[in-house]
Order: sequence, then structure tokens, then C-alpha cells
Amino acid sequence: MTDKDWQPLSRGQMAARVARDIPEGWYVNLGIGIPTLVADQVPGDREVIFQSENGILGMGPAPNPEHVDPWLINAGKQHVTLQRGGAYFHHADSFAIIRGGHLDLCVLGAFEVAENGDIANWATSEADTAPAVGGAMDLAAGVRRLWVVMEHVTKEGKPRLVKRCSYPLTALKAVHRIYTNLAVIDVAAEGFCVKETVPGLSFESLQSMTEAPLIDDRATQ
Amino acid sequence: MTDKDWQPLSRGQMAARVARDIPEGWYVNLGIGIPTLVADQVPGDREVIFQSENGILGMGPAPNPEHVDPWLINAGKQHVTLQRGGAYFHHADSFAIIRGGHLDLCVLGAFEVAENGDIANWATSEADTAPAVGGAMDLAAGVRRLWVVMEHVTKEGKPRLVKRCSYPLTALKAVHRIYTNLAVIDVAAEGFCVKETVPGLSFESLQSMTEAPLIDDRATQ
Amino acid sequence: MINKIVKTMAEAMNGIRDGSTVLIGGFGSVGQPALLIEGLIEHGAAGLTIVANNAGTGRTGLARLMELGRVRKIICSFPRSAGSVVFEELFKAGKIELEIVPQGTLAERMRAAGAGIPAFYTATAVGTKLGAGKPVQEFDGRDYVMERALPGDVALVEAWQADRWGNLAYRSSGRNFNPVMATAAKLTIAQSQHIEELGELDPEAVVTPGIYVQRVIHLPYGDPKS
Amino acid sequence: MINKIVKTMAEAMNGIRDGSTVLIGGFGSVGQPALLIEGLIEHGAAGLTIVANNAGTGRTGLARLMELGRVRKIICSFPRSAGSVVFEELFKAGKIELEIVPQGTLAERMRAAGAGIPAFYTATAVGTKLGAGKPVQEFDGRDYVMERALPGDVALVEAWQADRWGNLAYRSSGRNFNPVMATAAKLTIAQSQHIEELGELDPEAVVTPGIYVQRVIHLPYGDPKS
Repeated sequence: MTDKDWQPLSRGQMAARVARDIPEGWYVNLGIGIPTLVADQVPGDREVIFQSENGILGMGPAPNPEHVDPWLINAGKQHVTLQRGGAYFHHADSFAIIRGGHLDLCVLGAFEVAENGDIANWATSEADTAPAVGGAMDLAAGVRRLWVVMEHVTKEGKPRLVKRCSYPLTALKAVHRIYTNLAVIDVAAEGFCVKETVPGLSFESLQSMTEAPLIDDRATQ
Repeated sequence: MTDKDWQPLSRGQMAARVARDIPEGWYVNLGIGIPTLVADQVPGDREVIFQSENGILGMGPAPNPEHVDPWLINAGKQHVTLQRGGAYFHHADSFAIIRGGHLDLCVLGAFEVAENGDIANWATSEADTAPAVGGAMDLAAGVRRLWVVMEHVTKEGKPRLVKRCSYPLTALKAVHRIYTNLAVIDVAAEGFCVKETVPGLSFESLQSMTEAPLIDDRATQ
Repeated sequence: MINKIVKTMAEAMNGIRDGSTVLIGGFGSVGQPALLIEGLIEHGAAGLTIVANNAGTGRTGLARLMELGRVRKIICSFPRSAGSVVFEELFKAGKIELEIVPQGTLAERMRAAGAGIPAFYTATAVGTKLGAGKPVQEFDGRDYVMERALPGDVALVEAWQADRWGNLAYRSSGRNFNPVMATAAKLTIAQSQHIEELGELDPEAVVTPGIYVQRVIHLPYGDPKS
Repeated sequence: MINKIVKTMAEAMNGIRDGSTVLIGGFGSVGQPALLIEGLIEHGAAGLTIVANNAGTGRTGLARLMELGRVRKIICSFPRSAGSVVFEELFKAGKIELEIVPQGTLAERMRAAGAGIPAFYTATAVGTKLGAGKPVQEFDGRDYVMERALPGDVALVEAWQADRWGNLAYRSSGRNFNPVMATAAKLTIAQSQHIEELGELDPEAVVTPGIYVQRVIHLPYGDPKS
């Protein structure tokens, strides 16, 4: 099967694709970057409760510029709002929520994900002695479901879905699903299971951009 | 030196004697029994902040019968009040205060105290398989200073200040000072140091009612 | 729309299974979810492990649950108190298992369960009967025992205010074990004296964020018995 | 009368010694005790170990403290961020020691210090560079690393409201590390936007009970920089 004319998803489209899969009632933490964009893509009539590790549950969208509360920021240090029903708590309580497995979902960016679910998203090399980990390790190890959203390959065209991560690990066997600009891929016991590809992209082409072997598990192709 | 006419302290007098030694500004937890009486003996112009392990800091005296808040009880399950400046918290936070060494003082009753500071105050025999420990062990192990207030001897005349406790232990080397109906005794590295006796009671008589050797450390005799 | 408020006790108790570990809030009768305990009796689950500060008094509530033979084991800090007649009868007859845990350790073991901490060290109970047999480790010259997290299948808690997201606030010393237990169970059921509109609870004063609560039932029931 | 309110920055900083471990609240600039940091610079203590989420930005505040050579070591989760120029210079020159700690582990290590828990287990960082060298133990089939409590000699915190007993309440996400750090230090100093009469703070909404606070200074200073 040869490729038809296909287009990778934009960052906004990737965020929207993730948002589609988040059901009402889930408690969700969104990482910095594309994951942060997911919040605005959830349909307005669907109640999803966002946590921010700096002590917020029920985080709402960015405020109008004239209604900024300078004390209310998200984990990416952007101004946000609080939804009705939201609550504040301190950092130890916030990470008790995270570490205790109470969040239904965390969506993070990553440099690499390995076929066993290992994730590398905090340090760009073993030689970097001052990388910033933030809450990434706590989130990756703690939440009930970890989804990664990232470009399928690096700017240089190097695959990010790999057999073993080459970057320093964030957590072992932690990732459940990956949303790239090309596909949706589950991390299963048997390896990467492709659930969906962008229209026109063949499984073979996707495999050629992926280091680890893929399993074709698309409902309709 | 022979005894003059001496009187043991009443329960109220014991509580008052303890109260005299509590300076303004201390955070204090009072156990059930005589210790509970200490609160009312602190002079009204001296601010001492009482903690109750069921989640109160700034506990005040019993309410007037017509102003009882049925939701507000102390650790002995008696109705109490909250002072201005008081605060509520949950049980884990309450015992974080206790375990973390933040209380200046805890006053407990006891069956026995050993000369090395061991305290036994929760179970009346090794054979009792369902004794009620409550917060005694957490308090005894956690607070900065532990004072015991108790009768000097049992109803049967058996000494309570002993070489080694015969009852099951609450905590090891925990007691700093003992207030009995006969004396005030510090638990020091070298053993029991008598700081004060009731008027007329000789050191020898006190020793005769005490199993462990006493050191006479009274300022004036 | 998220709505954790259930209308009937049957819905509140739905799915509680035989053999469950049930955490029950309250310190004495204050903050105790008395009506949820009635609901649990009605529901019928048996072979339960109960975690509570006390082992019940009189012949109602928790004592009644025990008297009906539904409780296999009780984990508490203060089993014997004025009126704990049912517990004492069952315990003497060897019909109930007992684990005594120091009160602060009990609270912290549940806090740990809720916070994803499988074990921690404490100086409480070192060198005593209740510390016996537990791993001991020295840190900075002092001995500590290792204590394990204590998770529940179900928590029954009592709140003063609740909303449809499951946010809870408590009343004075009624708070006690309730917020800790809410974090430690897979299924937390709250009986609340008042139901508030979403947004009515002060976000600075929510004690239990709704993430810890699965079901809320509105049960105004007056003052706790003293 | 208990009165923890001090009038001058010199009183607030009194006794902070060279070589102290200083916990500094805030997440970015929100909830950061900016004026107490200025006070610490003025006070002059050196050889400090700083515990904070971030390693400072620009050339003021924490960055200034580092630039003046007062900081021997920093323990944080997120050292490198936009504007962390001073930290990067010093670190590259080998003039500052760094311990990176996952954010939740950082918070929990201080919570443990405040709660009398010398060590606990967490799954965070297992199998990673930041877990390397730490004792690993398996509980119920999963590996966990042992983490140690992280106490401070001094904590500098920022509050929205305070009273003369040292009770503190915070404002929205300004709460962050402040209440945790307040519990973990021998000497906790709070700068507060507002001072309230005793009894004005809602006892249900006090976040840091006064027992954790030794000194309060009234420093209304407007919005945090973003």
C-alpha cells in the first residue's frame, strides 16, 4: 500500500486529538508544551477537572488580560483561572494526589518513548549535570494513565519511538499511549500497537519513521 | 531528719503545681485524667496554647452548658471551646505536629516511670490483649518534653517510680520530669533527681516510697 | 455534568463486597458517618475489616455491625472504652481479630496509602509491644520502626458541606480521621449535612478535594450523640 | 501575650547563621518571600544551603544571594529555566553544588521532616539517574526508593494573612511550598501581606497553624512579578 497525500497534524490538531479521548469526569494533569493546549480543546459541555502540581484542582483557561490574578499560575507559570468547584492545596498535598494514583490521566511531552513504555522527557543528555526535572518523574511514576504527545520524529528526522531510550529516563514502563503528529499508538505488552494513522499515511511509511517494530492494530485502514 | 506533719497534694493541687511551670507561649498537649485539669490552672493572663490530638490547636475550657458545640470535643471526648486564634486540622496533620516534635510539652498520666525515663501508661498487664493505646505512644515518642503527673504510689502503696517498668512500655527514655502528689522529680542522666517535696516530707520518707534510688537535688530543704 | 450526589442509600452502598476493608471516620461519635454505618448494616456485606479509631459503643452503629457478625477484624487505636460491650464480648469469644495501632501511626498509615507511599519510619512504638516484630532502622542515632501503608477498599466519611464534584468541608473537631480516610480508599462515600451549589465552597477552605470522593449523599441528621 | 510579629527586618533575620539550611517558599515568583530574601542578603549569612523549587532568575532575589557567593549548595527540582543566568554561571564555574530532587519528592521530604518521619519510600525516580544509589525496596511487587527527610534550619515563607500567634493563610497558588516548608524548619519566618486581629482568621481555613511559625513581619508588597 503506497502513501496517499498525507499531512502531519499541527500542534493544535494533536492537542485536539488527545482531548477527544478524555471522557467527562476525568482528573487530568497536563504537562508543559503541547499537553497544555489540550485543555482548551475539550468540548465546553464536557466536565474534565484539571490539576496543576503547584496546588490547584479545577484549573480553568487563561484569564482575559484585564482579569488576571497575578497569584494564580499553572505549573508552566502562565496565568490561569479557577473553575467553580476548584480548590487549592499545598505542594505536599498536591503530589500526594499525583503519587497516590488519584489522577486518571497525565499528558506529557517526551523526547523518546521505548516499546516497553519507558519514557525520557527531562534531560537531553547523560552529560547534562543540571537538567530540570520538575514534577515529571512524580507524574510519570504516579498517575493511573500516562499519555505522551510528541512529534513522531525529531527535527533531524530521528525516530522518537524507540527500542530503548537513549536519553536519561524519567520513569520505567510508564507510558500507556502515544499521540504523535502521525499516529495514535498504544503501548501494550507486545509492543507498540498502532491504533490510528493520519489519513493517507501507510503503515509501512509510519514504520519507516519508527525505530521499534509496530503492530498494525487499526480498526479500519 | 524526721517527717513533720505533711499532706500529699490533691489532684487539683498536682495540676496547679504542673501549671505553675508552664511558661507563656508553650504549645501543650494534656493527657486524660489529672493532666486535663492542668489547663484550668494556668493563670488567665498567661497565654498557653493547648493542642488536642483530634485536630485542635488553641483549645479552650469547657463551655457553659447552654453554649455547647456538640461537634467540638477534646481527646477525652469532653465538650470544649476554641480560643481566638485557634485552628482545626485533620488527624494526620495533628499527629505530624506531635510526631514532628513541635509541641513544647506533653503532660501524661502513667502507671510507672523508670529511672531511665521509660514510661508505662497504656496497658495494665502483658496478658491484656486488647488495651487501648490511643495517642499515648505517639505523644510520648514525639514531643519535645514529656512530663508525667501521677500519684507517687499505687492505691496498694506500691511505688510507681521504679528501676524498670513492670507494665508494658509506652515509650523508651521519654520522661523528663515527674510531678507526684509528694514531689517534683527530674529524670536526669544519673537518675531521679528530687527537686521539691511537699512541706514536711523528708527525703528519706520519699525514698522509702520509691523503688529506684533518688538523688536529693532540692534547692532548699 | 459531573454529579457525585446519589439519592438513595442503596446507590451509596452499591458494590461494597464481602471481605472489604472499610475505613470509618469519626473520633468517638463526632464526625462519625452514623447513617452510612446504618446503610452498611442494611447492605449486608460481611467478612469486613474495619479501620476506625474506636471499636464502637452500645449496641448500635459499628457495635451493631460487629454484633451481626459482619466484622472479621478491627484495626483501631482505642478498642476498649466505656460502652464497648459488643467488641469485648466478641473479642473474649475469639470471634473478632484485633490490630491495635497507635493513633498517630494509624492516621499516618492511611495518609501514606493515599499519598502513594508504601512504607515510612516512625519512632512511635519503638521498643514496645506494638513495635515488636517490625523492621527497625537507625537514622541519625535514633531507632525507628517501619510502618506500612493502610489502604481501604471503601471509606465512609462524614462532612458538613459537600458539592456535586465531591468537595468536602468539615465542622470543627468533626474533621478528625475523615479527610485522611477519604484519600486512602478506592471508593469514598460521604454523608453530608449540607449540599452546596458548585462554587459555594471557598476554594481556600476545601479540606477534601472532590478527587478523593466518589459518592455523596445528603443526610442532615442533627448533632452527634455525646 | 504571645506576639510573634516583629517590626524590623533585622529582628526577623536575627540569629540566622553561616552554614544554615534555608528553605525558601514559592513556585517561580508566586508565593516567594521576595522581601525576606532581600533581608537575608542584607543580613549577610553565608555558606548557605538553599532549598527552593527554582534556582532564581535574573540578578535579584535568590539569584543575587547566589551571585554574592553566599550559597554553597542548592537543592531544587527545576534549576534551569528562562533567566537562571546566575545559577548557570556559578554551576559552570564549579562554584555551587546542586542536588536535583523531583518536585513531589522535594515536597514530601520536607513534609516528612516536619512530621517526624526520617525516611519514606516512593516509586518516583526508581530506575533513573535521580534514584541511583538510593536504597531500593520492593513492596507488593513494585520497587520503591527510600528518601530521607529534608529539614531546614530556617524557612522563609510568604503568606497572605497572618496573626500574632503566627497562624497563616495563603492566596490561591501562592500556597505551594510555603506551608510544607513552615513545618520543616526550626525557625520559620513569614512575610505577610496582611496582619489580622487574633480570631479573624477562620479556624477552618488556617493552613499553617501558628505552632509552625516563630516570626511574622508585615510586608505588603503588591503583586508578584510574573
